[in-house]
Amino acid sequence: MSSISLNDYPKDTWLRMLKTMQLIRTFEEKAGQMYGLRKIGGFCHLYTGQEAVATGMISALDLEKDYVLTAYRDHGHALACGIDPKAAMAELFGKVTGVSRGKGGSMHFFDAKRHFLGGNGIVGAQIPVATGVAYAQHYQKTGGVTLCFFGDGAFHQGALHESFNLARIWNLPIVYVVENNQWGMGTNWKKVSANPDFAETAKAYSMKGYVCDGLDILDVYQTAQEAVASARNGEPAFIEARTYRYKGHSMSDPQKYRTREEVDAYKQRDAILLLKSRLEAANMLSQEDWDTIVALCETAVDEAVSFAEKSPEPAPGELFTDIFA
Amino acid sequence: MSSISLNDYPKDTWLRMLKTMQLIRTFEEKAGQMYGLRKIGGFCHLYTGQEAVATGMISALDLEKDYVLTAYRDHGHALACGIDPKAAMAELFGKVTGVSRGKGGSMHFFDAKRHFLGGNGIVGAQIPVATGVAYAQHYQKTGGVTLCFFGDGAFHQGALHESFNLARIWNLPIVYVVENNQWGMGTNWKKVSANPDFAETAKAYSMKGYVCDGLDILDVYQTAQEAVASARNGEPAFIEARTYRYKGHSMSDPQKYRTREEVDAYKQRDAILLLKSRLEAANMLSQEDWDTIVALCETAVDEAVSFAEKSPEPAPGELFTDIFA
Amino acid sequence: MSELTYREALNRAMDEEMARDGNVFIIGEEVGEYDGAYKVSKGLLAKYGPERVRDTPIAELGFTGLGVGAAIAGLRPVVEWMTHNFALLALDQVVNNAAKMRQMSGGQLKVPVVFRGPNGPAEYLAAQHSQSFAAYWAHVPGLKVVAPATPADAYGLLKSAIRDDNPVVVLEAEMMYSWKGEVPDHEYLVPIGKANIVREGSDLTLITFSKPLRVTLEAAEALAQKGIQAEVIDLRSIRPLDEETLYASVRKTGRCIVIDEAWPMASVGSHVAWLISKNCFDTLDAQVELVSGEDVPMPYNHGLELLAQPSAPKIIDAAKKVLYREDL
Amino acid sequence: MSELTYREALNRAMDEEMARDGNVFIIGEEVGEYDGAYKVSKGLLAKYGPERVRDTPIAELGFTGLGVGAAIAGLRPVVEWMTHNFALLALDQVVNNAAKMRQMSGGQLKVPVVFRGPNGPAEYLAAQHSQSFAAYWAHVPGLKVVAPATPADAYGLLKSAIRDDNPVVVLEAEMMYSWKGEVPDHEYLVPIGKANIVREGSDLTLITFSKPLRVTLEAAEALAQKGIQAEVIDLRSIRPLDEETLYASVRKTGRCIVIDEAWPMASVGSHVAWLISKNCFDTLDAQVELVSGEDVPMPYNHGLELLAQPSAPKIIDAAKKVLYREDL
Ligand SMILES: Cc1ncc(C[n+]2csc(CCOP(=O)(O)OP(=O)(O)O)c2C)c(N)n1
Ligand SMILES: Cc1ncc(C[n+]2csc(CCOP(=O)(O)OP(=O)(O)O)c2C)c(N)n1
Ligand SMILES: [Mg+2]
Ligand SMILES: [Mg+2]
Repeated sequence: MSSISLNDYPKDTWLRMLKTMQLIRTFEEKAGQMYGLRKIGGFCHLYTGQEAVATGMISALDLEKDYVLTAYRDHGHALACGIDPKAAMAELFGKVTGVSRGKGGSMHFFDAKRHFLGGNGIVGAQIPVATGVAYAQHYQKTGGVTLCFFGDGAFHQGALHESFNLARIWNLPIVYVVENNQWGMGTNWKKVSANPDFAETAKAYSMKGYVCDGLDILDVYQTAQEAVASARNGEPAFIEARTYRYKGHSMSDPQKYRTREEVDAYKQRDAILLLKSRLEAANMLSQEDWDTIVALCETAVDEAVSFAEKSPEPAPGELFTDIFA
Repeated sequence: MSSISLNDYPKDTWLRMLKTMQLIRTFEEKAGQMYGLRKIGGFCHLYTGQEAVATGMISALDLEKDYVLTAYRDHGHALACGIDPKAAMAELFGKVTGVSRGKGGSMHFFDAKRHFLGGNGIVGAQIPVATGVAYAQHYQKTGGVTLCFFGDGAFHQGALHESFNLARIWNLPIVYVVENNQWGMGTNWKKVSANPDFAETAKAYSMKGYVCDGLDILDVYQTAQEAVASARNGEPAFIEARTYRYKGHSMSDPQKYRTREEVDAYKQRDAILLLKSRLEAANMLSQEDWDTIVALCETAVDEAVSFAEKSPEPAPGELFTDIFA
Repeated sequence: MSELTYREALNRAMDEEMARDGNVFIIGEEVGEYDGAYKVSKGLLAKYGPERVRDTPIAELGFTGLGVGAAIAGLRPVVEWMTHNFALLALDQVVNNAAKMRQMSGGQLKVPVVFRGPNGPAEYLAAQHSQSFAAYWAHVPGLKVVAPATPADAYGLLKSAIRDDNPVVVLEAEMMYSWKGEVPDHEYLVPIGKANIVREGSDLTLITFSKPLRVTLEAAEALAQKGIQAEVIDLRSIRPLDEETLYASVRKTGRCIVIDEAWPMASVGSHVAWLISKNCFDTLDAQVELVSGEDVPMPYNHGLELLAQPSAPKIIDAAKKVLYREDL
Repeated sequence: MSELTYREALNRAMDEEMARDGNVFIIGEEVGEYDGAYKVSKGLLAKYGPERVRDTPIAELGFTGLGVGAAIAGLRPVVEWMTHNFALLALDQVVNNAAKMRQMSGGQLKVPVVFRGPNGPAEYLAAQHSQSFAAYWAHVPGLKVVAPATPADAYGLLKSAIRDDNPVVVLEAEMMYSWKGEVPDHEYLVPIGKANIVREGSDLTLITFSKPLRVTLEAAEALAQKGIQAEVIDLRSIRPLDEETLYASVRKTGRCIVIDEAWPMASVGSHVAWLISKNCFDTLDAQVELVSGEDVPMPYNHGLELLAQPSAPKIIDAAKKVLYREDL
């Protein structure tokens, strides 16, 4: 549980986060619908349920100099970095107006200007890359920090071991975040983890290990601030954020590995509802405020869909572009 | 330090180990000479200084059902498994009478009958393979254990992380041994280890972690017995054996990274001398006994050289054999 | 004869081999409780239990190497890679251990391990998930490599692979898993190393393997409409390669196109095209053409994605060139 | 002009580029305190300090991926692989990230990273340490691949590679490090994508790259003794490939042999041999031969090891075939 309270920050801080979470939720639900309508194809990994993690963590960054990298379940992180929902939806539609010009798709959102460096489809592969981004920050003394997200399933990849060690021996400004949504496809994390306490494993690399409740954005935000401060001081850090994914792994997952009850129980502790009701209890959010947020997000996402719909397909010649600088 | 004493085991146990260590030492020194004479080429990683580790560990095995795998610095382990010095030397000479028929060379000794499964030249690559051998033992309920050796440099390979986790979640009968000779080529282990306490890292995988003095064969032997018993009971174990290599990494290493004083200091604590003087103090070894051992080892190694010398080169057609079963 | 999907044919092969030999086991991500990411191992966990259908963490290098170790110690592992794209992480264990341990040990060890999973582009998957790595395996002595293109071959080749005492890489394809075909009801093996003449013809030889067999047959149909009889050969086995069957065909037709969905450079396709060029030099009436995947990372956009792959029109274009007939 | 070793030429290139651009740094195993496993980075730690000459743990996947990340964030890493054999562990980062991040990001990112180290067989090193992986890199769109065969090219190509805004793989060779050659004293670049006609000739074209250039030139000399004038072309750049230079030569000579020390299947050698076969079909007087490494894991025994590699006699044997002259 977080030790900070709403009052420790200006109201706006929380409202911004609430709005970001709601935008992600709305975007993802629409993406799911659009997939059903075959406007989107292939793998499409939705972030619903986990919104507080990307939102809370990325809120602790200064994206002028900090960077974010994640895996293929990347829509939430991209939106939390401020990527335009239009460009995001257009990417899902494979349009040339997409954030990756229709080349990357769901798994490969990129926005270099907003310091969002992807979107990686090989489980664990962003971990060394993010470590390298932090290396550059360290080398160029930019004062920046890199935030590297990955899943509980990625934890067992060799890339993690190699990167954690490198980050620590060179004291790179990086925060590794395992979003433990408890499932890697159909595999429960406990079944495949010799030690289900990931933070303890991080400590074996002499790295600061934090645990936070990924459904409680206050806890996420507070932990992120501590970890980011540590990294900025040249001491890499690790966070386990315990969270949950509502949808199947990708769009075609029958989810036989878990019960509806388990999913429903988590929906009772929904991160958005949690922050909303806290803000209401603290008189920081009126019904009207909330309705406005919901409406704004819906409008933004609807506009994103019509933008995506209307955008042109890439020309055939695009097959051969964007390969070399 | 070991808590066992010489008297806990029959004298023969120690004399056998002393002889094995001395055989390895004699073999390696001869191999070094033969390399100087260009009878041997390529990489040749000598084991002098580390004899107590392979000898003490492998002495704790039952090679009827247990298996041994290691890296390219493999002469010592092979001899400790009982490989004929003739076949070993012939392999170094690239002769068809070699233990790997002249195909493997120094880095790839194999003796399937004696349950020595190599000899791997890719740093860390034997770790998953050994884990698989243990998987087979577990699967077939043979009661056997696999002993997997690797160096301090190998510790940071992703293969280790993946394997340790697999071994623990399935409780495979394996003992991982890091022979920390303190150098991976010219790199001191502390410089590249986020946490120089390897056994602590192993504990992060919920795996039993032991440390032993790799120059004190009593300690090695005792620790190995505990770890092997644990593994035989289905709980994988890890041992760090702190040791030292006397020679350069391979044959062409100027060793600028360490001082002659450091090397000499370790030679004062030589594992063979240590056991020898203890046995003498306990009246378990007379000067005559020792002279006999030395002479036997010298004869064995001299015979190995003349066997290797006289053995034929492989026929040209051998280029195309031994590839498929 | 029953009509089975490619997926069912693979499943039947594994099921029968597991029943026959207690040392055969399956290991990989989601092969058990999930019934396989692409459901190829469906039902086998229920039948054989978790020791023989082993779910792994996401650790390709680790569990692939584990398969190699289990093989040298007497088991017959079937390692499933969720896709060949992820197998790059495990390549070292295949190239440096599986393919070499027998040779490095001077013939002492046997490495009876099968590595299998979908290879090549599927749909809307972008650059990291849409690659054919046939060439990476084909390049390596000490491996065998097979690429069944029909349910019947999927069954017969996978059984042969599991019984082989050497490491065998099996190239499947996500898009093919639901393809249907006749599979004999009795048990049989398809030998590794024999190509299959899928369609006879006298004017032109089309050589391919794996998924592109379908577009190749489409092209052959279209050419037949124009009076061109194409012989279509499915390699089935890439390593070893059944060279004689290829040469015999090209010596008959004098013209040849190779179709390979991988990138062109240093590919199986260009290799076969050179072998034909060299060994049929005296009988070739035209250069050997290659219809490959385009030399680009695969884009997500579906239109571009289709453009990047071999297609019947591209094969027909190549046919125009080797037949010197603009009119086709 | 100075006479430099290949090693010194590489060292000079890195030294100059590091002096010129503070964002260039070297990273790899033993590159610093040890002065490089093969002494290629000798003296650079002393000159540039440990931040710019970075010793790593043995963690190929990790530090290679780190190089990719540093490149997209604005640095220009030179990643040294102690040998290409070990780079298999890092292949995923090269194929799936370095080669694709620009394309997957729709052109947003630049990946100016160099991966370099010795490739191919050395001596007495057995199967795991004696492999040429040119084909693995050549196969992949999004990469550039160069293979300098002389000190002068080593200098000029490495400098071009470091300045290139794209990922470039450099194939060196342990055996070549001590080879000497003239290197101009002034600064220059050798452009990536241009082959080099090393020796002019009218009767036969010999195409090669990297270390086998030496045996190829030996063969050319021997052939010249018999009155056969071989043109020898050093590819220098494998991707992109300077196809036109090759075709122009073969159109002149009508005969061609490709020499590549890698295994034959799906190799750069067989690919080039097919390109020539196809694009010079009308002018070829004989099949295009390939002299490759033998299709076997490399044995330790030195005699067998030499037999496994291309040699002047093997090239002359191939020349007999393409010239239809048994008497050579
Ligand atoms: C190297 C690799 N292996 C396997 C896959 C297939 N795969 C995609 S996502 C996934 C599960 C990852 O789980 P986790 O890391 O927990 O992330 P989550 O999906 O829960 O966000 C798997 C196995 C892959 N993309 N890359
Ligand atoms: C994957 C890989 N990377 C690099 C090398 C080159 N190399 C051979 S031995 C060695 C040092 C290994 O040190 P350590 O594991 O401590 O073993 P030791 O030599 O001390 O026995 C290195 C870097 C290799 N063989 N394989
Ligand atoms: Mg997960
Ligand atoms: Mg060491």
